[in-house]
Formats: sequence, structure tokens, C-alpha cells
Amino acid sequence: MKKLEIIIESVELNNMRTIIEKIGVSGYTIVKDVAGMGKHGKSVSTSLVDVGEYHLLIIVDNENIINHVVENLKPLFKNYSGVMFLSDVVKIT
Amino acid sequence: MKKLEIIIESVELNNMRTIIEKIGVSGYTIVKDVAGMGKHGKSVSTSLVDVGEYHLLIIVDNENIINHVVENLKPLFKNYSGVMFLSDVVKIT
Amino acid sequence: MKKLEIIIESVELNNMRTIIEKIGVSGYTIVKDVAGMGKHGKSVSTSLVDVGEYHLLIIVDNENIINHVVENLKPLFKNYSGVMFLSDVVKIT
Amino acid sequence: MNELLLNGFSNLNNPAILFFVLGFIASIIRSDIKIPESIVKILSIYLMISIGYKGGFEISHSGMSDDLLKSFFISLVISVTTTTIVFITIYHLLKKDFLNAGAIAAHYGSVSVVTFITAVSFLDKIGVEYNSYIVGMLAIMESPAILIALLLVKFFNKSNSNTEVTNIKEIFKEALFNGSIVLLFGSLLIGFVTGSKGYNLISPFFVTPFQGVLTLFLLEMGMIAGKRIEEFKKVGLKLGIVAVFFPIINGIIGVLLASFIGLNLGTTTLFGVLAASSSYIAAPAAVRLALPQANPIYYITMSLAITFPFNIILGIPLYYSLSSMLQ
Amino acid sequence: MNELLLNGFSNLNNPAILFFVLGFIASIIRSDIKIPESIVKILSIYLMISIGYKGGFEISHSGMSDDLLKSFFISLVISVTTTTIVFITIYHLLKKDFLNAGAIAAHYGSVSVVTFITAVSFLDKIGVEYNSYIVGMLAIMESPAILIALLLVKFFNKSNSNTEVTNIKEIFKEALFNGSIVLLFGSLLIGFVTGSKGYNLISPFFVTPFQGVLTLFLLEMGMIAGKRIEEFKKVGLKLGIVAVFFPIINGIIGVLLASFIGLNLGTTTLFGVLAASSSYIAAPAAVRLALPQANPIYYITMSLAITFPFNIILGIPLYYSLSSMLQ
Amino acid sequence: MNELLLNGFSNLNNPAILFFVLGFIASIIRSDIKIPESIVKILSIYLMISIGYKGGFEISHSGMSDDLLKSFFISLVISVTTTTIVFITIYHLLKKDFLNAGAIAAHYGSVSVVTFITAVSFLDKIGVEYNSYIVGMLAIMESPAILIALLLVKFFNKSNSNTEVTNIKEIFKEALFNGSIVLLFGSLLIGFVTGSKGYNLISPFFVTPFQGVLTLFLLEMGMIAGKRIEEFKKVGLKLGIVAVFFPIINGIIGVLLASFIGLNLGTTTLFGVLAASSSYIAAPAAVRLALPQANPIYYITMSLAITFPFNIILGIPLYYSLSSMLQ
Ligand SMILES: Nc1ncnc2c1ncn2[C@@H]1O[C@H](COP(=O)(O)O)[C@@H](O)[C@H]1O
Ligand SMILES: Nc1ncnc2c1ncn2[C@@H]1O[C@H](COP(=O)(O)O)[C@@H](O)[C@H]1O
Ligand SMILES: Nc1ncnc2c1ncn2[C@@H]1O[C@H](COP(=O)(O)O)[C@@H](O)[C@H]1O
Ligand code: NA
Ligand code: NA
Ligand code: NA
Repeated sequence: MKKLEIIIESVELNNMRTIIEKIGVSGYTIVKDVAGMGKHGKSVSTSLVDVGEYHLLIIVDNENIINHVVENLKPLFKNYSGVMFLSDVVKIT
Repeated sequence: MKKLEIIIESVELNNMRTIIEKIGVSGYTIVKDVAGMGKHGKSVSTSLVDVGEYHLLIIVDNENIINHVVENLKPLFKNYSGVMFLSDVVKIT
Repeated sequence: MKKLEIIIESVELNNMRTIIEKIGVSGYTIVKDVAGMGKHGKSVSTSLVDVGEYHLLIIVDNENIINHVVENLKPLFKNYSGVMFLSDVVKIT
Repeated sequence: MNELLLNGFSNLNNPAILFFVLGFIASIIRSDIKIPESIVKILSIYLMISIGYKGGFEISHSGMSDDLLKSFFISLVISVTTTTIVFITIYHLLKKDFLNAGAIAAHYGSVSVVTFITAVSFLDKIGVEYNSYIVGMLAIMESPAILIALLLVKFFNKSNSNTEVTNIKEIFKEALFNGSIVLLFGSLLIGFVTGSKGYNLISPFFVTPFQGVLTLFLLEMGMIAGKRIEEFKKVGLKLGIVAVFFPIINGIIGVLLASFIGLNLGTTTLFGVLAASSSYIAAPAAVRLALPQANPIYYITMSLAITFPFNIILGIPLYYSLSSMLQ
Repeated sequence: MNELLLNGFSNLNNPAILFFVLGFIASIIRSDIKIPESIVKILSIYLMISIGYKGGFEISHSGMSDDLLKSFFISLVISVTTTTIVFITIYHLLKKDFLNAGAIAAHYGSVSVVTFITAVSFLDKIGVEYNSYIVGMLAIMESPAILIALLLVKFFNKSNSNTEVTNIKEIFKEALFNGSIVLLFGSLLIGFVTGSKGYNLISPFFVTPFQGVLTLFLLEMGMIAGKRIEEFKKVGLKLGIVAVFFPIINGIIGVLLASFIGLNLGTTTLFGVLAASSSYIAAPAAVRLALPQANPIYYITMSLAITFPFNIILGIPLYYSLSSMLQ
Repeated sequence: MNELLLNGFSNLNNPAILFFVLGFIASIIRSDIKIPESIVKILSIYLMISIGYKGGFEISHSGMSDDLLKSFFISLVISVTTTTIVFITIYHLLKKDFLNAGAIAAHYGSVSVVTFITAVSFLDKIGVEYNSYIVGMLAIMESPAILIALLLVKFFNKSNSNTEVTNIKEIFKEALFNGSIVLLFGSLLIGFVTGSKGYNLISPFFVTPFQGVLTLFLLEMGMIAGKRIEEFKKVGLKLGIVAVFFPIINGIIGVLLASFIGLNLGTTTLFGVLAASSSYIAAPAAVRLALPQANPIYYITMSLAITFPFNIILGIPLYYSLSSMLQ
């Protein structure tokens, strides 16, 4: 099994959920409101403005599905800020 | 070393802490209030009702201990919602 | 690529950010306000007192940089509470 | 009957109720008014302190009523009766599913603090008096139903699952030292001992803005209910319908018992409300822990998305009208 | 002119404005006053309910004004005009960058609830009356500019990127059922129907402490603005300057149009403020979603760190002075 | 003596103190009243703005007192004296452990805003006047002790650890631009310049409900203290005992110095309270950063779980009685 971890702009969350649910992942977990630094500089999350807020999305699934997810999400990262990391896991339950 | 990541219903957190502390893990970390989707559908966490809220529990320890933890926690997932993922890590400090 | 996960006392966060930014990591993510247990016992975070609060810092970068980061951060863990875990990942975007 | 309609209308003229409806609608049309969780929690704490403190202060003025013991007794009778009725109904409705029967019974036998508070504000608005010690009954009635329901399940249960046994101690502890019980009783006591001097100090914060805080809270309750009502399909028509009948039947039982022992109009109404209301804070957590095989969608949706709105909008004026007919 | 200075000074004598300045300074010197996000959100909800509810209540007393239809019309004219002006200006300034032009235009064509509320409190302080229905205009003017700006971009856009198309439906839905619109209109309606009885119930919470809540909110707004002003360099001098000229020009347009159709002093001032103010909640989220290639640092910094402080401190007394000259 | 008891009793009759006790008990019996962290933070900000603003407003009425310079001087003397006394005591008690001595001294030499505010509300309740500028002293006394304690440690330290040196700059910056200092002084200044007009605008929010907000805050403080007291064992009896003696001794020093220069009853009491109180916000963070080898369980438990409750319940009436004996 593979674990895909995605850091994503909060404005894009709904969009991304729709995409991965359509693909049919068996599940995902969202860690809300993370901060950080990347190519676009430091994230500046301001209490009133949603733009600049990030979430961490964790998807564990078989390699096939995860590859599918990666292909479908890649285009988003052209316009939006964020990163994706892939690693190996064993799903127990 | 192994890293065990557990998504767990918040009502079960105390119970689970008791179990893993009794086993004697060297440590664990809790990421509070995560959201997600799984076999039981989307998590609906409502501000007043604790049921439907999830936490992410991270335990890093040697394989022996982690196996022990997995065996002891498995029964819980029959009745409660949640998942466990296992992966390899190196513990530095 | 390597993923370094660090659990760190919140009072030390600024200090640590300065160090890793000086090293020149390509990015990092902070999951705020995690709780846990370790060598120093259970974390007791109290709403008014910052001491006892922890953050989770995730850094993904090439092995060279990560090794550099590890060497520079190690001394901190002599005085402060916290742990570091290292694992393998593939960075996609 | 005419008066009943009038009361209902008067309730709909209440900003708090209308903001509840607004929240419900906002949630249905997926409008994103997000009241942060921490705010909902502190509002709920505020309301409990406020109602407890005011109750205690009023008792310190009016003195302990003779009805206190009778009321205490009635509280327990209501808990036992309503829990049992709901258990039996669901048991038959869901074909001997004693687990879900117990889970749901725990909710309906217990009480809802916010329903109670809304009823109090309803009575205040129309100027009807009630005995101040009733706040104590609210605190007392939170836990027994949960324990009774678990005992009923235990009685029907042959398989003896492990989880249940391990957690029962924690459940009991929770039932006694639950945050809301400690807060209600604590505030009651403090209100009782600090008298007018204390009251004057903190009433600008804990009493004067009370109605507005309740209004804001009900806005969020409306949104919660609206979000949950989407799961109505998973609950099914049968359970959906009994979620309206339970409060009516239980409310009538409460009103009858209270007026039988001769309580005044306001107090009788409030006993009706306590009997009719169903828990959505204490009971869900306890039940999820003790009866993990029961379906949370059933009990949460019924209690929060159907019974709560019903009580707030129609139930309270109904129990009031009934009570006034029996006076 | 003398009077203008006086008004400006009177505004600087307002605790709310001074706490804004305090927040700004605290942020610049990196002092760590952290107002939690959940608090900022609930304060913002509070202010919207309060302003909506009070507006509705006052309409129920004063009755619908004849000016209502004219005002509604003016609102749309202002939205179209200001959005277009800003679009064209930025389009030329940034060398045919229609994406950023659209993004920034969406912000300046839309409105800022807090700027409006601060203006209302300014008028209240100096005792100037305004038509209560203006709160409705505030709600109405939030979305059109965003839609107009997106249409303008679509018109200039040849490449037709994918993202834009997929999200346009969501944008429209948002524009209509946006939380703040539902909250403002909902509160307006509830204030209208519940009358004095309702008002007396909830005004100790939603009306009496209003000014203080606004003050606390502006402390945080000052800190947000101070944090964002650090990105001024990335925005550049050109955009920095127009971020001051846009509110002045748009404000003048608003004042002229409103006084042209004969609205009273207070209402004219508020139309100036609405025209001059720029959105920093609804617009950024919509624009980030619909125009991801536009640079968020531009529109957020301009709107939040330059135009907002300008309006709060100098703009409001300016539009007021202008309005009183035209009466 | 009789009067002392009376004062103590009057303090126990204060809802704020009783809610503190309730929180403490709730925490001990592990009842789960959870006041969210964001609420605690905003309540703390509210209290600082409120006390600062009111102080500034009152100064604008009563004018600057002649005692101001003397008081400023006394503040520094108290800071130096109490920090040194605590340092020396712990140094000997813990067998030359200069790190923990410095850490603990930083806490006791600094001040607790909430203890001060509780004392102010105590004086208000019994109708005793004090000089308004004392709020400024509260702000001034927050940092010096932290710096003095670090210097003392530096003096005793031979090994010259790295961490200490790198962070010292940040510590100094913090000491000057700390959020609470900026907030207190800022509010003081705004209260001073905006006068009665400003006061009337925001007092319904920042002044009228003040006592109730303090009460809610102390409920949480009680829970925090109750949670921390569980670590008493790790602190040990010796440190536990001095955590009661330090406030008494420091309080007496404060009262003596203040009455020596002829300050009035209320102001003398408050100087006693400032001297007696120990920091649990600014000091812990600074000390953890600058002296990582010191044990946080020592200084947090002593300051928060022992000295704070002692001061709140017994200390304040004690310093008051002492001050009135010396008048
Ligand atoms: N190398 C990295 N390691 C961990 N998190 C990262 C990394 N790069 C980016 N991120 C996260 O992704 C967000 C957006 O990244 P970017 O689009 O590169 O600016 C950052 O704010 C971080 O939270
Ligand atoms: N495949 C998965 N990947 C990541 N998180 C998951 C996955 N499956 C389940 N989860 C998380 O575990 C929770 C409960 O899962 P379940 O019991 O399968 O409904 C979900 O709400 C998710 O937060
Ligand atoms: N083995 C572990 N697995 C996961 N998290 C850990 C582990 N050990 C320590 N931690 C985290 O690091 C914090 C400080 O650890 P320590 O310095 O060992 O007391 C704990 O509160 C945990 O959040
Ligand atoms: Na009930
Ligand atoms: Na505008
Ligand atoms: Na002190």
C-alpha cells in the first residue's frame, strides 16, 4: 500500500475531495490548518482571509489508486501552491 | 523502528492511551481533531457532539512493541471506526 | 528524498525555523499543537502557559540537506524535550 | 386550542427561535456561516453557569420550597418511565435490536440543557413563574437514564461483549462527575451563597445578555440540526416518526406527573420539557463508548435533528398549553 | 476643509480607530498579542447579526422608504462602475495583465462589511441619521462585482484554462448563498418581524456592547493589516498608490450618485463608503478559486493592508465631508 | 485580626473566588469542563484592555499624581529585592542550583496580571480607592525580574552554555515588546486620550461585564491550577512550602515600601499584591527559552498551582489588612 501526503491550499480542498472521491479512494484523512514554507515562501494565514491557509491530506490506498490520484491532482499544482509526498505503508485495519 | 499511525474515534482515545501505556511504548503523539472519509462514510464532527470526531495517534517504537500494540488494538476496530497504518522509520533522538 | 518528522516544544519553534531556513531546506510544514507522551512524561499543555505545548514539524528534502538539518538540530534535544524520526519518501511535486 | 396556536405563534416571534430556523436554512442551502467549535463550547458553558447561578440566587431569596422532595422523586420517576417506554418501543420497532433500543432510550430518558433553557426563556418572556430549584432537577436528570438504558441492554444481552464491561466503570464515573452536572450544581451553590452582592457583581455578564447569547447559540444549533437532517434517509421513516412522538408522549407524562403532585404552571411546563427533551451531549458520548455496536446515526439524528427542533419550536408551547389546561 | 480636519480628528478620537492603530503598531514591532482565529470569526458573525438585526428593527419602525428602489438601482450602478474602472486601470498599469486586473477589480467592486460598520458607528457617534435599509444594500453589493470581474476576465481570456470552467458554478453558488449575505439578510428579516419585544430581549447582547466589540475587532484588523503591510514591497509602488486612489475615486462616485438621487446625508456617506471599500473575505476566496494565476499578494495586500486602513482612518470622514458639502 | 478574618470571608463571598474554587475541585475530580484555549486567550486580552483602558480614563480625570515618580522607583526596588531574595533562598535550598534558582526568581520577581486584577476587583467591592496609574506599574514590573534573574544566573554560570547566549537577544526583545505590555500601555494611553466620549462608547463591553468575565476566567484558572497541583509531588515539600512563604514575604516588602513613601491604602495594597504575585505567562516562556536546563515543573507548579491560589484566596485580604494597619 502507498501513503500519499498532500499539502494543499484550503480554498482547493472541496475541489480535491470531489476529485479523489470520484476516483474512489477507500478513505482519506485531513489535518486541518497547517502552516509552513515552500517555493511560494512562508504561508501567511490571516484569521479572516481563507487564502493562505493550508491543510494536510493523507490518503492510504493501493498503488493503482494512488497513481491515479497523483495523475489527476498534478495539474492543480500548476496554479495552486502545495506539495505531494509518496511513501510505503502497510495498512493493518 | 516502526511508525504506527492510527486514526481513532475521540471517545476511544482515553481507552487506547491506557492500553498502549500499559504495554509500555516509549512515546506517542496525538494530532487532535482530524476529519476524513472511510468505510463508515465521511466524518461529521459537530461542535457539541463528541461522537464523529477523530484523532491521529502516532507511535514510534521497535517492531516488537509495535506488534504488541497492533495485536492489542485490533479488537477495538471491530466496533469502532478507524484505521491503522504501519511504516518504517529511523528514530534519531 | 527523506522525510524528517520532528516533535518540538513550541517555545523552540522560532529558533528551529531560523536554523532550518538558514540551512536552506526547500520547505517544511508545521502541524500545530500536538499532545503526547515521551521520556519527559505526558505533555501537559495549559491554555495560558506556552511551556508544555508541542508542534510537529515535517521537512521533506534530499538526504544531504536532511542530514545537515539533523546534525544542526541534535544539540537542541539535549536541553529541550522532543524527538526526530526519519523515513523515505518520494516527492512528487 | 386557540391559545395553543397563540403560544406557538408567540414562540415563533422569539428572535432565538427565528435564528434557530435561520441556521437550519443556512445549513440546508450550504451557506458557510461557521461558528467555531470553541465558541459553541464556551456559549454552552456560559448558559449553564447563567441558568445555575440565577437558580441558586433565586432559591436564596425564595427559600427552599416544600415541593423539593416531591420534585426530586418525580424526576426519577420520569427518568425511569420515559427510558423504559422508549426502550420497549424501539425494541419492537427494530425487531429485538436491544442495542439500538438501549442507545436511543438513553438519549430520550436523559435531558437537553438547551431545550430546558429555551423553555425557561419562553416562560420568562410570557411572564410565567416557576420554582427555581428546577435547575437542580435538570442536573439530576442527566445521568440516570443512561445508566438505566445500559442496565436494560445488559439484561437483554447474552453475548457479553468485552468492550462493554471494561468501560462500565468509566461510564458511571462520567455519570456522576460529568462537566455539566458539576457546572450546574456548582453555579447553583455559588448563586445560593453569594446573595445580592455577588449577583450585582456578575449579572451584567451572566444575566443581562443571556437572551442574546441563547439566540447566538440557537443559530448554531440550527446549523447543526440542518447538517444532521441530511442523514434522515439513513434513519428511515419509522425512526423519524417516533422521534416526534417520543417528545410528545414523554412530555405529556412529565406534565401529568408534575401537575398531579400539584406543582405550579411554570414548573409543570418545565417538567414536561425535561421529560420531552433528549440528550445530545452526555448521552451520545456515553453510549458510543458503552454500546459501540449501536448505530450513532440513529440516536444522534433522532435526538439532534428531529426531537430538538420539534421541542424548541412546537413542543415547548405545547407542554405549556397542556400544563395550563391542567392547572 | 476646516470641518474635514475636524471630522478626521473626531475619528482619531474614537477608541475603535485607536485600537486599530495599536494593533497595527503591535504587529509591526512584532509584539505577540494573538487574538485567536475562532474569536475573530465569531466577532465578525456578531457584527453582521448586530448590524442586520438593528437595521431590520429600525425598518419595522420607520417603514420602507421610497428611496429603496432608487437605492437598489444605485447599488448596482456603483458595483458595475467601480469594478470596471479598477479593471481598466490595472489592465493598463500591469500591461494587459487581465488576470490580475480581474482579481483586483473583484475586490474593489465588492464591499467590506467592517468598513461599513465602522462608518455606521462614526455616524452614530456624531449623531447623523441614515436610512436603515442601507444594510440591505451592503448585502446586495457583496457579490455582483465578483461576477462582473470574472466575466471581464472571461471576455479577455483566449486560452480558456480548465480550472476556471470547473469552478464557475461553485462561484455563482457562493455569490448567492455566501454566509455573510445569508446572515445579513436573515438578521434583517428577523429584526423586522420580531419588533420591540424581540429587540428588548436581545439588545443587551447584540446592541449595547456593539461599539466595544467593534473596537476589539479593529484591534485584530490592525494586527492583520500590519502583518500584511510587510508584503508591500512585493506589491510595488504603483499598485500601492492606486490602492489609495481607488477608494477616493470610488468613494466620490458613490457619494455623487447617492446625492444625485437625493438621499440624505448619512445614507449618501454610507454609499460613498460602500463604493470606496474593498472586500477581503468573500472576494479573496472566490478569486483564488476562479483565477488561480492571479497573484494573491497583490489583491490581499492592497485591499487589507492599504485600502482598509485608509478608509477606516481617513476615508470615512472624507466621504462624510464630501456628502455634507453636496447636501 | 478580627478584621483580617472578615476580609478573608468577604473574599470567599466573591463569586469570582468561588468559581476559582469550583474549577479547582472540578479539575481534581476530573470533571470535564473544558474552556477552549482560544477563549482563555481572549478573556485574558479582554481583562488587560479593560484594566488598562479604565486606568487611562481615570488618570485623564484625576490627573497625574505626584506619587507617580516615587511609585515608579518603588516598582523597580520591589523587582530587584524580591527577585534577589527568591534567588538566594532557592540557591541555598537546592544546594547551589543556580539555574533553578534563577528560573524561579524570574517568576516571583515578575507579576501576575490576573492576581492584580482580582485585587482591583476586591478593592472595588469593598469600596477602597487606589491611584489609577498603578496599572502602569503592573506593566512596568513584568520584565525587569526576568532580566535580573538571567543576569544572576550568568554571574553564577561558569560553563557558559551555548543556548543561553543565542537566545538572550530574543529575551530582551520579548521583555520590551511583550504582548501584554503593549496591550496594557496601549489601552492606558487610549483610555487617557479618548475621554468620557470614548468611555461611554466602549464601557458597556469593556467595563460593565468586567466582573463576570473575571469570574469566568478564574473558573478556568482554578481548573489549570487543579491540573498542575497533581505535579506537587515532583516539586517536593520544600519548594511547596516556600511557594507559600515567598508571596507573604514579598507582599510584606511591597506593602512596607509603598506605605513608607506614603501611598494611600488601595495603592499600598496593590503594591503588596504586585510584589507577592508571580508570573505564569511571560516568565515561563522566557525562562524555558533562556534556561532550558531548569525544571519547568518546579517553576510552573509553584507559581500557578500554589502561589496563585494562595494570593487569590488568602493573600489579597492579607496584604489589604496589613496595609490598613500601616495607614
Ligand atoms: N519540502 C517540503 N517539506 C514539507 N512541506 C513542504 C515542503 N515544500 C512545501 N511544503 C508545504 O507546502 C506548502 C506550499 O508549498 P509551496 O507550494 O512550495 O509554496 C508550504 O507552505 C509547506 O507547508
Ligand atoms: N484509506 C484511508 N486513508 C487515510 N485515512 C483513512 C483511510 N480510511 C479511513 N481513514 C480515516 O479513518 C477514519 C475512519 O475510517 P473508517 O472506519 O474506515 O470509516 C476516516 O474518517 C478517515 O479519517
Ligand atoms: N516514541 C514516540 N513516538 C511518537 N511520539 C513521541 C515518541 N516519543 C516522544 N514523542 C513525542 O515527543 C514529545 C516529547 O518527547 P520526550 O522529549 O521524549 O518527552 C512527546 O510528548 C510526544 O509527543
Ligand atoms: Na427526556
Ligand atoms: Na467597493
Ligand atoms: Na512579584
